[in-house]
Amino acid sequence: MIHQKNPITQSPNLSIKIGSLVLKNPVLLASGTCGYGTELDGLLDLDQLGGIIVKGISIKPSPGNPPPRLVETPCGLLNSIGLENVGIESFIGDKLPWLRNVKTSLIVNILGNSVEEYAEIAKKLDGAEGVKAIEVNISCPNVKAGGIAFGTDPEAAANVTRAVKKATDLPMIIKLTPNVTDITKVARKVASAGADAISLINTLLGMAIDIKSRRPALANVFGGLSGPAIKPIALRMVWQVVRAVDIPVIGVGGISSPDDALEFLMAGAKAVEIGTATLVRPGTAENVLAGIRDYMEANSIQNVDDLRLPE
Amino acid sequence: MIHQKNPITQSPNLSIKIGSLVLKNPVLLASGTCGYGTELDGLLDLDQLGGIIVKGISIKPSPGNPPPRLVETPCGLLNSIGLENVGIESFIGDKLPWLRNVKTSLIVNILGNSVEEYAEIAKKLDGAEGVKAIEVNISCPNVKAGGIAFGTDPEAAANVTRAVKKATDLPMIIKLTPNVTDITKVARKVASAGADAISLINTLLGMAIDIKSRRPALANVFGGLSGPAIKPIALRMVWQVVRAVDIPVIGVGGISSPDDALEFLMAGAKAVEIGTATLVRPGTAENVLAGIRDYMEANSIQNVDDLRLPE
Amino acid sequence: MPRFDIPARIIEQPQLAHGIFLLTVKAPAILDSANPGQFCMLEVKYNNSSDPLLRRPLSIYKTRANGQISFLYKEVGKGTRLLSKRRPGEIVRVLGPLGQGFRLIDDRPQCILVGGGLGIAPLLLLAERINQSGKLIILIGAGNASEIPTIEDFSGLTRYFHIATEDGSLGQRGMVTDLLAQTLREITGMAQIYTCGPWPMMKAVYYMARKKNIPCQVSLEAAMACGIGLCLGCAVPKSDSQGFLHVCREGPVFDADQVNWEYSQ
Amino acid sequence: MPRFDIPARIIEQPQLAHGIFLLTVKAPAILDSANPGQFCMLEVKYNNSSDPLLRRPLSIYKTRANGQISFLYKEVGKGTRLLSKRRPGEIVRVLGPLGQGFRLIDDRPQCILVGGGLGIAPLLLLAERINQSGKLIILIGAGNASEIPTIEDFSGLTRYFHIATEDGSLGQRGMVTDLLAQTLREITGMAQIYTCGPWPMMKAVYYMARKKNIPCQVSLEAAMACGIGLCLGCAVPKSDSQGFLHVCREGPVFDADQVNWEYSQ
Ligand SMILES: Cc1cc2nc3c(=O)[nH]c(=O)nc-3n(C[C@H](O)[C@H](O)[C@H](O)COP(=O)(O)OP(=O)(O)OC[C@H]3O[C@@H](n4cnc5c(N)ncnc54)[C@H](O)[C@@H]3O)c2cc1C
Ligand SMILES: Cc1cc2nc3c(=O)[nH]c(=O)nc-3n(C[C@H](O)[C@H](O)[C@H](O)COP(=O)(O)OP(=O)(O)OC[C@H]3O[C@@H](n4cnc5c(N)ncnc54)[C@H](O)[C@@H]3O)c2cc1C
Ligand SMILES: Cc1cc2nc3c(=O)[nH]c(=O)nc-3n(C[C@H](O)[C@H](O)[C@H](O)COP(=O)(O)O)c2cc1C
Ligand SMILES: Cc1cc2nc3c(=O)[nH]c(=O)nc-3n(C[C@H](O)[C@H](O)[C@H](O)COP(=O)(O)O)c2cc1C
Ligand code: FES
Ligand code: FES
Repeated sequence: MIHQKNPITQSPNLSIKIGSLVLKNPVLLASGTCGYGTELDGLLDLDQLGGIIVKGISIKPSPGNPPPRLVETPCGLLNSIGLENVGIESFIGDKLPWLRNVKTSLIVNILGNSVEEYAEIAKKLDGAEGVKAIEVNISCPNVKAGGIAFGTDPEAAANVTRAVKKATDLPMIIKLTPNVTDITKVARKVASAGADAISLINTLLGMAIDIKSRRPALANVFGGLSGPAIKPIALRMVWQVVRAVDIPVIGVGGISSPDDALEFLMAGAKAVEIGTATLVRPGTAENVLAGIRDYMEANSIQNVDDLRLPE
Repeated sequence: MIHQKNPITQSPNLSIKIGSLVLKNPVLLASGTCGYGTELDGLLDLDQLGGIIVKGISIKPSPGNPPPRLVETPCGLLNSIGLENVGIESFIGDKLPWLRNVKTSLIVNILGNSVEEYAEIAKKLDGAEGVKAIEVNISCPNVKAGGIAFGTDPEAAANVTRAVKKATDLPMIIKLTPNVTDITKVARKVASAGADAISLINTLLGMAIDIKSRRPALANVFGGLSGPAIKPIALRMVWQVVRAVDIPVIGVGGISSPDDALEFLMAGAKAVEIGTATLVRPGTAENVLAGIRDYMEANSIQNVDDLRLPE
Repeated sequence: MPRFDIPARIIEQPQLAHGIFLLTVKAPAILDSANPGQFCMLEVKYNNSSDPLLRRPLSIYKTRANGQISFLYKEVGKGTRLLSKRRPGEIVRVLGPLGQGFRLIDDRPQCILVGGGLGIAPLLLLAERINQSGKLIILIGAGNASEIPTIEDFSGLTRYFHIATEDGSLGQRGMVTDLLAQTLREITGMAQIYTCGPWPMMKAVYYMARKKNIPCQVSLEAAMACGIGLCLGCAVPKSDSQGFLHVCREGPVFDADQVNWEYSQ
Repeated sequence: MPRFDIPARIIEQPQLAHGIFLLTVKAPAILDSANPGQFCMLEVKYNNSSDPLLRRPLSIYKTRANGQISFLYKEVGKGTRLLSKRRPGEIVRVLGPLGQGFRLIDDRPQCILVGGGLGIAPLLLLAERINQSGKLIILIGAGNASEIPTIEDFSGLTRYFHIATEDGSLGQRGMVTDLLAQTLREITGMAQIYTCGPWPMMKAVYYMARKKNIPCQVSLEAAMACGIGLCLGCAVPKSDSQGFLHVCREGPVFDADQVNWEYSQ
């Protein structure tokens, strides 16, 4: 434990760099759990955060999967939303203008059914004013084609990475799925294919059965598991990937408190994303940020990067 | 929902068959969470249960990993016991005599560092009076060699299966690890290599960091995640494997209540194992068994196999 | 439309009948902007426990001038059981007011409120609001009298008040749809129906209304994670397309025409 | 050695000092077979919540003839916080009595009990038992007086009773090891030390005892999942081999020689 010996006089420096992208602090909102930002108006001060990663966008608008789409599990949430979204055109036309006025870094999460689709969406975003980076979702367990299929095959993951890289100059974060035998294999592949950063984890594939109706509880049968339940798995994978690649790693999975976030930062994550916790308490990200700052002050840690444990 | 229209007169039939092994009911104790049985004396009536699967046994006694070995996580438990056990000789000499007097089916969980070791332990058990079946642990995340290395590689898993099959006439259950991209691949391989049944899941690889001491919370850094947190993942994998192979599947992972067990039986599991829940409440298995019986009576279900949902 | 996520102190929480509780909390900010038919998301977990993880949606049942809001709810599972154990003086986190409530239609002099069981919860504020203007008809149904212990809150509001219970323990023996059939036979002139209750009941009410060309607003339920449009989990199929309504954001109150009533979850 | 897993009713649970609680439950079956130094596993979660998942180990502090058992504990985290919220009349599940307690050594007329902070918890029953026979010396240390609010339970048992607090708010200013050094200088004849407290304190006590060739029993703590030998999680390294002691089954009380004191977790 680091004791408060010489309380620092300057306030701690929370800003971080992800490739060419500078974030004012390491706390981001995770895709699919913060809508397009507007939904949080008045409940969370987006201006305070390091960034917001909006709901996964596809080429065409998509209605998503049939309900029921949600089941609560012990310390977890199963969802099978299935990437319901407004599509790239409407996103740029209807959602982006509002988001431009928010004083945080806007990152757009994208999902395609083919390598070409990923590239096409990325190209459309390349010119879009206000977009600071792209998070490439090759890990959604809730769509039939694309999504997780790319994330579980290192070769396919690298192909998507290269295609998006070619299509845009924006910093590109590749978001990995935990549903693999060896996460470091996929991570290494996408890193050498040109990813600027890696974020992980997306949800774990799970299911529930409603014993009253004697049917799977989700209409889609399978869904993605998120929330505190998965935190130990997310942290392990972040730890592994941090030690396997040289690019920045963003940690996500079950983070609800400052202590949770500190675990990820200590494991070597450059930044963290808050997902399900925002659904449960909209103000979580601000609380996490304040807690990280407090911890750094109390332990005289000047830069957020210094939270990482020595090897 | 099935309504209680014609309450059945006979009491429901809970017995099941796993290959040549007949169990009086589908509720078993999971390996590593029921010691060698004696530890539960007076707290749980083992005679009532379908079976008990004792702690994983290796050729030589093993001291296990250094402490700390346990961390609590949200709705879960991380352990890095590392297969501490008395070794096969002492098991047969010191533990088996007591276990022979218990009126439940004794299943011995085994773990080797090589295919040969698995076969050697199996051979030793083949002649041991009182042993009804072997559960082959190719999924322990807490030992360096062997264990999970066999479980993540379908070919290696098949090799262990074949070797054990050759070494013993006892019914053989292969226990799979969830830390794989496609569980059905491994399942199909071990099924065609001659496994009599498959049990799943073993623990998910996870970790935790103690932010006070600024160190991994487990001395071993990584540990296996068990408990209610993992139930949705276990259930999904059981559902998948039941639909991928023709041999019986035994479900394990986060089962704490009769409702949990019913989910697995409805997914098509022949039987269930109670793990972490026994640590939390020693009497859990009896409670689960009673609850299954009640549900069957209330819903006029005659055979436990009939709980499985229609396709 | 301002919303607040605040720690609210519990004033009281009597058990009104077996498993039915009336929780009153102090939450002036939420009260000030609440409309009939809106709901709140209540945190049910204790302290730092994350199980149960999600908040629970409850309709705003009653408000009082002194900043107090009441929720009328039934203990049906883990979350409501934990909530029911909370005592006066303790704090419960409440996020609200949420969603789109009932829309008052000015040219409809006759408003028929149809409530089934605890589906009456979102209807009280509405009844009080309507009462100030047009003609209020209240029809309430339940399995038996003990399922609707707060019936007096409604019965004083209008003389057009009818109850049906399946066991005949209160009012007429039968279903609330029987009452509605009678009412629809009797009334003349423009009317508007507002309903909340079990899905099959609302479906029946809607089909009866449609036959008579009476517009019908329904308050729907769906599993919710956030209650504020973030997760897109609370989907209900639309009547006219492949798309979905989102109960927490576009609802919980919808024109019944918008809903695909043939979809069964 | 019979053990029981029973729902026990809470009789009272006063907060004795900031964050320190004395929980008394009715559990006659457990009491009847309890020995000094044994502990129980208490369920801290509410209802059907599974977070926190594990029970918490607490030493049996006090027993009364009427079947009541008391636990003296400090609120340090999630589990003890939840436990501290429980009220008289509520039920808490208790599994016990567990483990191997202190062994009374007949030929040791002088017994020195060394407790640090809430490490005094397992020592009271022991002190009461010894008091019936030999000479009882009690040494207690703490940061300040408020950390040991139940000190009167001990002070009346023997006139060889000394306290040290780091801030001098009670007894001598200093550490309990200072008291032990003084005592070891004064006593003559055969002695036996029993100790419980923070690891560094126990380690110091053991090294002092070893120097004087006085046998020392220590009550250890370790993270526990089951408390009954099922999980093998509660390992502490042995002094003489690669192997481990299991605190819940072979302990929590060990001869201090058995323990590898240089291992720091
Ligand atoms: C907008 C809205 C308003 C509501 N108003 C009221 C009210 O005023 N009074 C009242 O008694 N009930 C009301 N409900 C239903 C209430 O939310 C559920 O009964 C409650 O969430 C059940 O939680 P539980 O943990 O006790 O049950 P469990 O069955 O253990 O809950 C498990 C999960 O299913 C969800 N769930 C269970 N039943 C329902 C349901 N009917 N609707 C939505 N989600 C459900 C829970 O939120 C939880 O996530 C309302 C629901 C909605 C959507
Ligand atoms: C045999 C034994 C007897 C004990 N007797 C007492 C007693 O009489 N009075 C008392 O105040 N405390 C006692 N303790 C310590 C007590 O068990 C812990 O303070 C308590 O478990 C902390 O739980 P928590 O949820 O509040 O803390 P958290 O830090 O939130 O707990 C997280 C996890 O760590 C474990 N843990 C945390 N601290 C300890 C610890 N010191 N020892 C073992 N596990 C720990 C918890 O059990 C839990 O699994 C005893 C411990 C043991 C092993
Ligand atoms: C309702 C819901 C919707 C999600 N939608 C997306 C998405 O569109 N794109 C994406 O990359 N991840 C999506 N995720 C995954 C989260 O961003 C996050 O990776 C995951 O939930 C784990 O983090 P958490 O435990 O903090 O929620 C979604 C998660 C949830 C719960
Ligand atoms: C402390 C502990 C020790 C375990 N030891 C073994 C073991 O020796 N062999 C084995 O196959 N599985 C072992 N397991 C895994 C369990 O048998 C079970 O597969 C897993 O914990 C998931 O089930 P649960 O969530 O019900 O505990 C162990 C689990 C725990 C928690
Ligand atoms: S509950 Fe999250 S969008 Fe409606
Ligand atoms: S706590 Fe499980 S063996 Fe000791």
